[in-house]
Amino acid sequence: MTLAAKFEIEYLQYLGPDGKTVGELPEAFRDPKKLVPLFKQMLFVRTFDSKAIKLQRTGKLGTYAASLGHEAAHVGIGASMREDDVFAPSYREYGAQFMRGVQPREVLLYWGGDERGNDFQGPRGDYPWSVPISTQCLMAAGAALSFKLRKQDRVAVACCGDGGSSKTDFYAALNSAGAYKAPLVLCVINNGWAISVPRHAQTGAETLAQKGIAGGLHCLQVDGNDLIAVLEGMRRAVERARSGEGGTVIEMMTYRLHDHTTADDATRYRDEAEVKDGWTREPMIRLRKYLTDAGVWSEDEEKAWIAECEQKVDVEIDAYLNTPVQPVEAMFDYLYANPPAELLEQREAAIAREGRA
Amino acid sequence: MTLAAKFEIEYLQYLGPDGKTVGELPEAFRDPKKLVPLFKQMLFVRTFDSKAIKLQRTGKLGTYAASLGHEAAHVGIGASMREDDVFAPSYREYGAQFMRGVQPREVLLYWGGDERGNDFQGPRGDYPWSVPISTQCLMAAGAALSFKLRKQDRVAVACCGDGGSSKTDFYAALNSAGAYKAPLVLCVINNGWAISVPRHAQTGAETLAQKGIAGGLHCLQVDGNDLIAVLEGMRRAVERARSGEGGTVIEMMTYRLHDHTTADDATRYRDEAEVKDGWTREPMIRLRKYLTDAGVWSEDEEKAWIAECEQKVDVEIDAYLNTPVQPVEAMFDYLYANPPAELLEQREAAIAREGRA
Amino acid sequence: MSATEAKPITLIEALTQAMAYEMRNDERVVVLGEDVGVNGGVFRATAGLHAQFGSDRVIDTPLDETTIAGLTVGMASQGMRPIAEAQFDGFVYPMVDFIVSHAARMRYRTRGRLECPMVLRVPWGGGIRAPEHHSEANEAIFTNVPGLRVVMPSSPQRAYGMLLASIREPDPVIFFEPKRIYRQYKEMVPDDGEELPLDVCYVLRDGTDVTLVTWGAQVKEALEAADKLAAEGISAEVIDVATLRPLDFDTIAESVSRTGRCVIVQEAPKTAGFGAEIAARLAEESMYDLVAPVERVTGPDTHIPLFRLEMKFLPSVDRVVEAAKRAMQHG
Amino acid sequence: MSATEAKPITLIEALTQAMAYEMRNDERVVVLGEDVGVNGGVFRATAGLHAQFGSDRVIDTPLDETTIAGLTVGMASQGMRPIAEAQFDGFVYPMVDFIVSHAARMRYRTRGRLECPMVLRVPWGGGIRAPEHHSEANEAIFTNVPGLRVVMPSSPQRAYGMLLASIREPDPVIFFEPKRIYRQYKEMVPDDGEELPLDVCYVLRDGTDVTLVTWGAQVKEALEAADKLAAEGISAEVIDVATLRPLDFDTIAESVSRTGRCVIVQEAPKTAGFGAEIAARLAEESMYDLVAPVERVTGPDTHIPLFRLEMKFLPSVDRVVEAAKRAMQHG
Ligand SMILES: Cc1ncc(C[n+]2csc(CCOP(=O)(O)OP(=O)(O)O)c2C)c(N)n1
Ligand SMILES: Cc1ncc(C[n+]2csc(CCOP(=O)(O)OP(=O)(O)O)c2C)c(N)n1
Ligand SMILES: [Mg+2]
Ligand SMILES: [Mg+2]
Repeated sequence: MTLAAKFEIEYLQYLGPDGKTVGELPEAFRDPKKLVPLFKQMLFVRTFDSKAIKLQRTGKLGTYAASLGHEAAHVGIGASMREDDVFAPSYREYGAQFMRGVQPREVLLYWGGDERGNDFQGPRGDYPWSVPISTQCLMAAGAALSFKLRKQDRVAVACCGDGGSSKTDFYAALNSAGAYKAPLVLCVINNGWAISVPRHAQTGAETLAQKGIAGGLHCLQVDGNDLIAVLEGMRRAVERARSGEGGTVIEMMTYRLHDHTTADDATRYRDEAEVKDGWTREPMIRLRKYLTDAGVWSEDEEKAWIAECEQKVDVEIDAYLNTPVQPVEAMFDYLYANPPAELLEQREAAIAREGRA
Repeated sequence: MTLAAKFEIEYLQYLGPDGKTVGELPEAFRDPKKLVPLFKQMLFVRTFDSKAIKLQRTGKLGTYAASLGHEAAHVGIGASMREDDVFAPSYREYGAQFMRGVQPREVLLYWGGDERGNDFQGPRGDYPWSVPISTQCLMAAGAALSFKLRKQDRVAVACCGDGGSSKTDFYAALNSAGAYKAPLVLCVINNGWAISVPRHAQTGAETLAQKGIAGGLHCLQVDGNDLIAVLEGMRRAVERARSGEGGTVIEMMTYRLHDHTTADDATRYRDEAEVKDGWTREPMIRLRKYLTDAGVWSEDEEKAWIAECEQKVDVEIDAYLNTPVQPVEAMFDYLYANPPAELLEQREAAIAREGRA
Repeated sequence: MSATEAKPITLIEALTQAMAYEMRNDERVVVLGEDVGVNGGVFRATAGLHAQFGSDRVIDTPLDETTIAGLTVGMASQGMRPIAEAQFDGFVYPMVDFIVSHAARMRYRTRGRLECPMVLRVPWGGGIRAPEHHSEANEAIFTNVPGLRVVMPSSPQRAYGMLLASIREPDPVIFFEPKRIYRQYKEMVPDDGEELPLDVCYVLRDGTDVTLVTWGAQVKEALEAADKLAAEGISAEVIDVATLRPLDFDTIAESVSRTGRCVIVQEAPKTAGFGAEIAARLAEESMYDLVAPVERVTGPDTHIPLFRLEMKFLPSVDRVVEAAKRAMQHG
Repeated sequence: MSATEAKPITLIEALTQAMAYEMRNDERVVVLGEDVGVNGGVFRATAGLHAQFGSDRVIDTPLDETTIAGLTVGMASQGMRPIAEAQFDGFVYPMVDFIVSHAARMRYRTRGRLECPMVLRVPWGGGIRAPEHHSEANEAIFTNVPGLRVVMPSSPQRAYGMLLASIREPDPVIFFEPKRIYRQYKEMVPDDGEELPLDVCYVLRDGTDVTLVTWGAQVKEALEAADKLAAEGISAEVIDVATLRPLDFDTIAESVSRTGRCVIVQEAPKTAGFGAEIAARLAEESMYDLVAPVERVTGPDTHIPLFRLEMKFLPSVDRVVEAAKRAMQHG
C-alpha cells in the first residue's frame, strides 16, 4: 500500500480529575505557584457568572451565556496571549477577556442590550463578541494575514465551540490560514453541546482537532478542564504561530455545565446523569486539589478571595446598573465616520421626537 | 505521547505514464478488454473537445471549458455509477456525463447560451452544470441525505476541482455527509490550477484527499491519469457509500492541458515546460500503450473509431447549430410552476414587443 | 390524524399545527434546521414534531446555515419537500447564495427538469429583547429575486393557511415569521388542512380617508393607529400585505383609489426597503388617485440597536398616526 | 510615481490607474481576490499591479468568496485598507453575511472602536455574452443595508475618482462596475489622485421635458434615448445616479421639479429593485411636481437568460423612448 499522507494528533493531559498529575509536567508549568493567579482568575469568572445569571433571573439583564465549566480553557487561553495579540471570542470567553482588560461591566452592558459593551476599554484591537457563529474565526484569519503581511510579531487567537467547528467560516479560516501560513490559533472549545445538538451530531470526525488537517494546520487535542494542558497546548500553538510555522487547531475537551444561555432549558434535551458526570471532571476541583496538595493554596485563602471577587463583581454590577441608557441618537452615531446628510436628518428628527415624548 | 487520533491516506496507481502496470491490478479491472469501451469513450470526449474549441474560435460558441487531460478521471467516474445514482458535475465532466446520457448537443447548447443545454434528456435527476464553484457538492450531499432518509439504494457523486476544494460549500458537503453518513462520493479533480492560481496557493494541506478527514470521511488519492486507478478508487468509494459506510473524498491527480476556458490565456501565468511535462503524463498515451500491448487495441481500430467520433460529433454540432433560438417568452417560462399574474403580463408584453420588432 | 382541537392558539402554535398536518399527509415533507429536533426549536415552532415523526422527518443539522440551505436545495430537487428553519433572521445571510443561485432558478435553468419545492422559515424582526443579530427585518434581501415567493403572515389563521400553501407550493417560499407576535394573541384555527392563497393582500379594516399598508409585526401598530385615528374622526383602511412577492397591488390600488392617501409602515430601514416598491407602484399606477404624497413610516436608515433602544427604532403607533394626519392635510 | 499619461483610457484602465495610484501613496492598501495576482484579474482590472507591488500587496486568495469577504473584514478592522474583488456579480452572494453582519456594522457595534475601511469591487451586469451566473444586476441585495455605501460609476473619469474616494472612505463601499462598458469608450483621465464625491448624482445632459434617471451600463441607453427623443422634439435630462447609497435625491428632485416627468431605467428585475426607491422618493417628495406617472423601464421579473436571449432582457433604447413618450402624453 502506497501512502499519500499520514497524520497523528497528540492529546495532552497533565492533571487528572482527581487533581493528581498524569505523566511529566511540561517545563514551563512545573511551578505550582505560577498557577495560583490563574486559579484565582478562574474563581473570579465563576463568581461573575453566578451573579450574572442571578441578574438575568431578576430581570436586570437580557439573555446571558454563562461560562460555567469552561474556566480552565478560557483562562488558559487568556494567559497565553500577549497584549498586542488579537483575540476573537465567540460569546462566552470572559475568562480570557478579563485577563486582556475587558471589564465585567462591559460584559453586562452587552448582554444588557447596550452596544457600549463591545467598546472594550482594554484590548482595543480585539474583536467584539460574535454571535454569528465562527465568523470571528475567519476575521481572525484576516487579522493574522495582516500581521504576516506587515511583518508584525503578533498572533491572532479565535475561539469557537464544537458546534462552531461545523460552520463554513471555521473551515474558511483554517483553509486560508493554512494557505498563507498565517499566525492563527483556532481554539475549539468542545463542551459537548451546541444548544441541544450533541457533539456527535455535528460531524462524523472522531476529533474536532483533526479538522485542521484539512488546511495543513497543526492539530492538537487537550483536556480543556486541565489548566496545565490548556496552557501547554496554547504555548505550543502560539509559539508555532509566532515563529512563522503557521496555524494550529487546538480542541479543548470540556463540558457545558449550565444551560446554553439563560434563554435555554437543557433539561429538555440532556440527561441529568451526564451533567452530574460533567461535574466530576470540571476544572476547578482538580486544580484546587493540586494547588492545595502543593501547599500553595488553602481553604482560607479561597474564602477570602471569593469574598473579594464578590465585592469586585458587585462594583461592576453597580456600574452597569447605573449606566444610563444611551440617548436615542446613539442608534445613528458610529454608523458612518462621515454620516450622510439624510441620516443626520433622521437623527435630528429622532431627537426632536424624544424631546416631545 | 498520547494520541487522540491517527490517519493514513492511500494512493492508488496501477498504470504508469509508460503504459506499464505498477504492482498488481485490482481484481475487477484485470481484463484489458473491459477497458476498451472506456478508452473509446475517452477518445470520443477528446474529439468532442477539440471540435468544441474550434467552434468557439470561429464565433459559433460562447466561452467553453475543455476537458483535455481529464478524460480518465471523467470517464472513470461515469463508468462507476449506476443510472439511478445522481451526478453533480462542475462544468467540464463531459466524459462522465456522456456515459450517463447527456448529449453532446446539450453541452454545446449550454455553452452556446441556451438554457435547454441543462435540460438533460438522459439523466433526468442529475444536477445541471454548476458554475458557482462547489455548490454542486453540497446539493449532492442533500441528494445523498434524501436517499438515505428514503432508504433508496442510490449514491450521489459530485465533482469539483482543486480550487473548488477550498470552497466553503465543499467543506459543508463533507461535514454534513460525515455527520449523516450519507452515501456521497466527492471527487476532487486536481488538475493543478484554478484558472491562474496554482494548487499550492489554495491550501497548506499536502493532499486534497485529506480534507475528508475533517468530516470523518474516507480519504483516497489516485492517479487521475490512470483509468484503472480511477475505476478502483471509485469502486471502493461507491461501494462504501452503497453499503451504508458513509462518504469518501477521492482526489484524482491530473493536469489541465488546455487554458482554463477559451476565455483564458494560460501563457500569462504558467510555464510552457510544465505543460510539456503534463503531456508526458496524460491519460490516453499510457492506456493506448497498455491496451495495444495487451493486444486488444490497434492503430487501425483507433483511426476508424476516431473517424466515427468525428462524424458523431459533427451530427451533434449540426443539431446544435440548427437549434433555433428560444422565443422571447422562454425567459418567463419555467420560472414558476404557477406564474404570478404580473409575470404573465410582462411575458405578454415581451411577446407583443417582439411581434412589433 | 389528530382531531381538530377546539381551542384558540397562537401564531407559532398555528405554524406547528400546519407542519404537523402536512407531515401527516405528505411523507415527502421533512423539517430541518438547528435544534428543531428533540428541542423543538428555540422558539418551539417544531415542538412535538420529533416525537411524532422521528429523526428521519425532523432533522437536526450541523451548525451551519450554508449547510442547511444547500442540503435543503439538494433534497428539494430530488423530490422531497423540505421545510428549513433559520434560527433567527440574522442568520439567513449565509443562505443567500443557495436561495438566489439555486433555489430560485432550479426550475428556470433546467427548463423544468428539476424543481425546488422548499420553504425557508425565518423568525423575523425586532422587539423581543433578543441579543445582537437576532432582530433583523431583512426581507429586502429577497424581494428583488425572481423565482421566489416571499410571505409574512401576521395572524394565527393566516400563519396556518399560508404555511400549508407554502409547503405545497412547487417553488421556493421564504416564509418570514414576525416573532414579536408569535404569542401575542390567540385565534381559533381549525386544523382542517385548508390553505390560504399566496398572492393576496388582506384588508383587515375598512376605511375611507387613508390607507395604512403594512406587513408582519407592524399590523398591530397599524390597527392601533386606525383606532386612534377613528377617535379623531379619521377613517383608516388597514391592509396586511401578507405576501410580498408576488404583490397583490390591485387590492392596495383599489383602496387608495377610494382613500386617496397611503401610509406605508415598514419595520426595516427606510431606504430601498420593500415599502419602496409599494410606493413606486403607486407613483406609476395610482398617481391620479393620490390626493396626498405617499408616506413611509419605517425604521431609520441604521441597524436596529440592541434592546435597550430597539423600541425607538421600530415604527410606533404615534408615528403612524402622525403620518396619516400629515396626509389628511392634503386633498 | 508614474507620470500622468496623456492618452485616453477605458473605464477598466481607469480602475487600474486608481488602484495603482492609491497603492503607491498608501501602503495600507492591498488588493485581494481570485486571480488578481500574476494573472491581473479575469477582466485585467489588476493588470500590472502584482509586478509593481508584489505578493504582499496583491494577493491571490483561495477559491472561496466567504474567505475573501472574511479576510477582507479581518484585515480592514486591523488597520489595512483592502480592496477585494468579486470575480463576477453572481459570486457576491456568499459574501453577503460578512458584508451585512460585520463590515456594515463594525464601527456601529463597537462604538467606533474598530472600523472597516474596505472596498468590494464587483463586475456587474449583463450584455457581455458570459456564461451562467456571470451577468447579475443584484445591487438591491445591498441597498437596504445601513452602514454601506453603494456606488456604480459609468465613465472612465468617474470610475477613477470614485474608486479613489472609495478606497479612502473609512467605511465599507460596494463598488459595482458595469462590465458591459469596461471598454466601451475612452476618456482622458489624468492620474492626479483627485477623488470624486460619493454622494452626488451627475446630470449628464440637460433637458426640460422629461428626466431619465439611471445608473451603470444603462447610462448609455439613456443618453441614446435622449438623442432619439431630441430628434422628435422632446428634451430629456439624463441623470447618472452614480452613488446609490447615500442617494443624492435633491439632484433628481430638482430636475423633476422642472421636467415634471421621470423615467427610471434599471437593468435589474423590476420588483423591489433600486429604482423603486427613487420612485418612492418621488411619490413622497415630488408629487406636486409630477405631471405624469413615474415610469420604470427595467429588466422583467425573471432571471437574466443565457446570452442567446440576454439582450431581450436588458432595457433597450426603444423602451426608454417609449416610456418617455408615454410620460409626454400627460401634463
Ligand atoms: C450563524 C448562527 N447560527 C445560529 C446561531 C444560534 N446559536 C447561538 S449559539 C448556538 C450553538 C453554539 O454551539 P457551540 O458552537 O458548541 O458553542 P457553545 O454555545 O457550546 O459554547 C447556536 C446554534 C448563531 N448564533 N449564529
Ligand atoms: C463561486 C465562484 N467563484 C468564482 C468563479 C470563477 N471561476 C470559474 S472556474 C474557477 C477556477 C476553478 O478551478 P478548479 O476548482 O480547480 O476547477 P478547474 O477549472 O481547474 O476544473 C473560477 C475561479 C466561479 N465560477 N464561482
Ligand atoms: Mg458547544
Ligand atoms: Mg483545477
